[in-house]
Amino acid sequence: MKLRKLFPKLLLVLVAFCVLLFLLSPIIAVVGGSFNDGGYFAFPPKSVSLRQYRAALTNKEHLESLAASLKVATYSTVVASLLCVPACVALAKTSNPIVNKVKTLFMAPIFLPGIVWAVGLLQCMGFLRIQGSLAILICVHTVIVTPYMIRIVGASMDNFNYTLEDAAASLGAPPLTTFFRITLPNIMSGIVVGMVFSFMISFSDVVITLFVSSSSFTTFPVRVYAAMRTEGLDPMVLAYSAIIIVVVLSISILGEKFAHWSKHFSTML
Amino acid sequence: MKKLLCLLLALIVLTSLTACGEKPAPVPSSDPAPGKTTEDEANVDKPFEGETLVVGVWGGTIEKVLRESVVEPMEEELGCSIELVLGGSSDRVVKLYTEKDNPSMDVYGLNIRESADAIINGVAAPVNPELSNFDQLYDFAQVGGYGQSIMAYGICYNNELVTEPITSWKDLWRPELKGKIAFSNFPGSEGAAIIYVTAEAWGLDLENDPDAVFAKLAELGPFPFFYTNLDELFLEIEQGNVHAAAIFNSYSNDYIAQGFPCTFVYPSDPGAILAKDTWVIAKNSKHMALAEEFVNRCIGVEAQTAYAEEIFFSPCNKNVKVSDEVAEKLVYGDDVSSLVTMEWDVITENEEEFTEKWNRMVVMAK
Amino acid sequence: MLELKNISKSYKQHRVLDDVNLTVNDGEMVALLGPSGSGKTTILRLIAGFLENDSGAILVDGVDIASIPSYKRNIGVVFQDYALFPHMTVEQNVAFGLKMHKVGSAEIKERLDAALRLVGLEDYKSRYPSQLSGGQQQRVAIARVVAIRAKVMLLDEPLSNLDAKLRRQVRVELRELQQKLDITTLIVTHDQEEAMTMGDRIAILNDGYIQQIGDGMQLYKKPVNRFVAGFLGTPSINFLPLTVAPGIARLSKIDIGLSELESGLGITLEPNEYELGVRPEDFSIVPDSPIKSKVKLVERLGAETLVYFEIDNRVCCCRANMGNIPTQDDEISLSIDYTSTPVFDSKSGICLNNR
Amino acid sequence: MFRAKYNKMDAMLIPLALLFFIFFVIPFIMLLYNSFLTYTGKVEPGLPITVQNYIKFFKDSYYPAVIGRTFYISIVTTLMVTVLAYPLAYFMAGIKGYLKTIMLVLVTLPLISGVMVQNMGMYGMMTNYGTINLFLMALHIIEEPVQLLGNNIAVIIGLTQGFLPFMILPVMNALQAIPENVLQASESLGANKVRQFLHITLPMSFGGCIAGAVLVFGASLSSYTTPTILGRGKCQVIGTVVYQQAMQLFNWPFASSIAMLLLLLILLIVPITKILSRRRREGGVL
Repeated sequence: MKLRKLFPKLLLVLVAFCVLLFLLSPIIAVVGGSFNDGGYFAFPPKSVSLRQYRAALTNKEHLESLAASLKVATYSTVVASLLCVPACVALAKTSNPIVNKVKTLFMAPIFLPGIVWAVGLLQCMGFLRIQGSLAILICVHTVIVTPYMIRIVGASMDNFNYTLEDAAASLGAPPLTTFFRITLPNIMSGIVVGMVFSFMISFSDVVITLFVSSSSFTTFPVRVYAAMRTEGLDPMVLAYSAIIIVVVLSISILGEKFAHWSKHFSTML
Repeated sequence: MKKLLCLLLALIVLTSLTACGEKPAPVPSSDPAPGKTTEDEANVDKPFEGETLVVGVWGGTIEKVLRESVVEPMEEELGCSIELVLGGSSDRVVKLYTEKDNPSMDVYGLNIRESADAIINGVAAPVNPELSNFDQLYDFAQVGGYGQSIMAYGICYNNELVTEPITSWKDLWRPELKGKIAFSNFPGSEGAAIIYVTAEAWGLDLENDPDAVFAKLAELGPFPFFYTNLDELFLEIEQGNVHAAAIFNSYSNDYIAQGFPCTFVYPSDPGAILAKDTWVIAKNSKHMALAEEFVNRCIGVEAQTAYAEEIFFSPCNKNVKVSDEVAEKLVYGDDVSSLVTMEWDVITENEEEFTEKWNRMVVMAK
Repeated sequence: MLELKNISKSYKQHRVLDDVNLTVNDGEMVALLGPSGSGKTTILRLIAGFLENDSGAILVDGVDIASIPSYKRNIGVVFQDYALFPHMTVEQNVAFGLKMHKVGSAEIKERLDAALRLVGLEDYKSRYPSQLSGGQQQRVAIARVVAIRAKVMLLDEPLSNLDAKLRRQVRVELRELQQKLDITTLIVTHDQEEAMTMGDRIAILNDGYIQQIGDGMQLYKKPVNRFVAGFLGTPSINFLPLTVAPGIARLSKIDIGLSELESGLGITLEPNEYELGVRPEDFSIVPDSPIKSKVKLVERLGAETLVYFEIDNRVCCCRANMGNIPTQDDEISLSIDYTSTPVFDSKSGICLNNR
Repeated sequence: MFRAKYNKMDAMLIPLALLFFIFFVIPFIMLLYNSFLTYTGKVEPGLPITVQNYIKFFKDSYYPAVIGRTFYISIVTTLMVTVLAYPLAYFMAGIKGYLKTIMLVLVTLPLISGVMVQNMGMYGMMTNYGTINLFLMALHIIEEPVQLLGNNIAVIIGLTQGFLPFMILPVMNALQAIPENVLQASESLGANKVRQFLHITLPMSFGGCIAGAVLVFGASLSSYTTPTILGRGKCQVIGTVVYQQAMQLFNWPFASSIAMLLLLLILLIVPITKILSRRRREGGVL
């Protein structure tokens, strides 16, 4: 391979690697910084210790907000899947154009600015004299994750062969049985990936939750955001984020192993 | 098809019910009838048994002292449970205004300006003079909410880099300090204080000619940054990016204690500005009696002394006695009278206009 | 016994089926033949219950099933792409129908094995559809229908996804199986060879209505109209314009004897414009005849040789017997065996000498 | 034709549509309504309907400057994201197997782990005592820490890092959609690698770029946390102004009017990209 021929390939790999490094630099900094022993952020860490992790796991305040985040994410993912899967079935099979207009509405939360929606939400709650409770937060998060769910589940339904449903009917299976025994198992991988994805999007939301969650029910990212504004870059917070990153990474790798996770990404955006 | 539909609806109703039915601990369940428990003769010694009071307060050292001096003893004696919600005062103010008819918190720890505004705007209950410890407070601590601790807004500077000691607010305008000064952002009480000080120090009329004040302030610029957290500020002072910062005495005491090369000074003309952490009770709080009991204990001698001795927060209670060595760190005794009381309403009234001027002239100062 | 009575169906003002009547007797296998888009698959989906017909009745053993939902009709359907459940093994696929009919597990095992033995796939039970060949998948689809003992079986172009060689082999197997099980069957196809070999009777469908029903040879020999004649037979029939005037008959500018023509056709023709349908095998090359032409192309296909020539710049084709095979550009003269040539009214296309 | 009978299924959309209407549509209506009220103190916006808020926005020279800055940041961010994302997407489209899945997982990791982690990491690296300054000082390129945070550049770098995945994935899909034989055909017709790229690959992946650009531009226009954290109060964009008006000054009408203007800007992007890509669509690429 003459060097002249090899050169463009090498250049591409080098540039691609640098961009990837730039993309992952904050994550590397956060994980690196979490092992720092000192009181302030330092990456590469001056002295390595697990002090931050011990402090993190014993801090009641953060643990509580972590629990809150997990609770909201779980509930909203469940409600989202209960609402989105049937919606996807209907969207896949509908023939009238109005329903497709509804689909663009479901996609709106990705495009429309979160801050605008948040201000509107807050005023509605003020107007209706209701305070930011868990139920409202769950509904709001369900709306946040719907676009991702609809996109991923919808895509896995597109490559589902509908004659299977006709075949099942001809063999005597009523519509409900057909759905649960034939359609659902075949689109299950899309649903699982959609749910995992929605869980993480809901878990990491800041802007909307900052506005809507009531004072006594702060989720973890909001707590981190508030802490960053007042107490600065506290390494203990980095420890939490490092744990989250590791968890997210392992879920992604597992997801890749079992459900060809990356196949769904191309449809996600 | 019908079966599929109702199955789905049932599932949704079920999940949302479990979501709000199973109340997680932190979300306060609004107590059905506060009055009922007090008449209950059975446990007269624990009048507030079963009631939950939610208090919004700053975290860190303040929370620690409050728990030891007020929260634990109260839960012991009255049988109620007190839940502390930590965070900055600006986050609490948002909740106070947006949840005014159905507040999720009962007692709010705010700064001098926010508490005064809250009462004027009718979202917080006016001060109740019948509290037993009320009359022990300094007079300025009895107005615009219940004063908890006094703070003096002065200047803290890096004594290694600033050779010639700073004595008055005007010293900030020394040429060698230009571009090396940091203060907190406006709208916010510290930001408001520095605007007021600039007007007073240079004899400018804030009400009729605010532009001159902001122009004067802009002369100090460009400002390295507007600090929101203290760790960072003192790191920047230590490294010499910032030579002097307008800040509260209580905050800088902590960092000076940690060995930062700084000196805090109560500057002259017009002198250090009086500020205070203040308690207000939400107007529509459902635990008014319990809230007033909590505030009464906070402004009592015992709690105020704990604040002074443990975290050097100057007491608002006149009867608090502390050793001279502690007193030296506090705004105590006759120092209190030397503090300048700021009239906030000038700033409160045209807060919006001043915000625009601040953003355009100060933030963008060259 | 499956009967379709006056079935019509239109979709968004486009009339897809127009007054279709068809009867499939018990144990009989009828082939529904027509070009793509003729509406044959719609008929199949109507019978199976995947579509509702606008009017008419679908009777199975005298009972109208139009109002019964598809999963209660017990009509077996074998789809073009087999539609096997990818997440189930062969065994689970075949047992699925039985489970749906709430059959006892012992009986399920027994009928399952019988069906798989019938299609010769007993030892493929635990395989998944993706692990089977096209032919095997096709047989599992049939086993699935056989297992539920459907009264009527519908085959939707079952062979079109197989390669040529496999297609001929499966065609024979399918036919044997149908006769052994004696199920009333309707097979939908666009391949006339398939229809001719498999169907006891063939129904030709075009533009949504049935052109003609009958056994293979009857349709081939006595087409009811121009479309049926043109559709059956490869290479297809040659159409030559025929003008008849009092006493004379001109076949696209070539005079042929009127009396000889009429005696062959068996009917008398009023002076009019007609079209004569001449099958390649009805042309024969003779030393001399009024019909002269030049050979354009000779196609040697091994068993037979086809000769292409032009009459009045219309390309026609005839079969040359082994003896005299002309070469390209030869001048040849042809004779027509009028006894087996249909004649059509040029406007309506209806066959006039349909004996 | 085959699914005609399924429109009974449309009823299954109702629960989700209902939830959306209550929690998504009504807030926007409320916003529109509030943007026409007058500011009567912190508690409740007053009744007299006025267009005052919108006028004020354009009258006062400060706010158009905010819009200008927001647009400047968004445009530069979108350009930088496109320039940086394309090589990585091109590389990822070219590889197969295990390496590709690892790369995909890594590329989506920032997206999933949330915006806070990115901002914190970026903040940590750019502070005066942070990684970048330490690194530069270690190499003696600079003697004392450089002020990186608190200006537009810091925000642009932060947004670029945050929105890279939004561009990488669509471009990668577009590149993968180019059939292999099209490239070989161009090669057989005499195009060398460079011309092949310019005349075939680039135009055909243009659709992906536009899709990504729309996402990135819209998202950076309405960004809030990154400008607040990396801008350290000195970088006022539309998002921070809306927050300041709503959550600090409680001027709901004015905050709502700015929010509506931002919404209008976002909704304008879609038709603009349609016009931009009209030429593309004749080529059936988008």
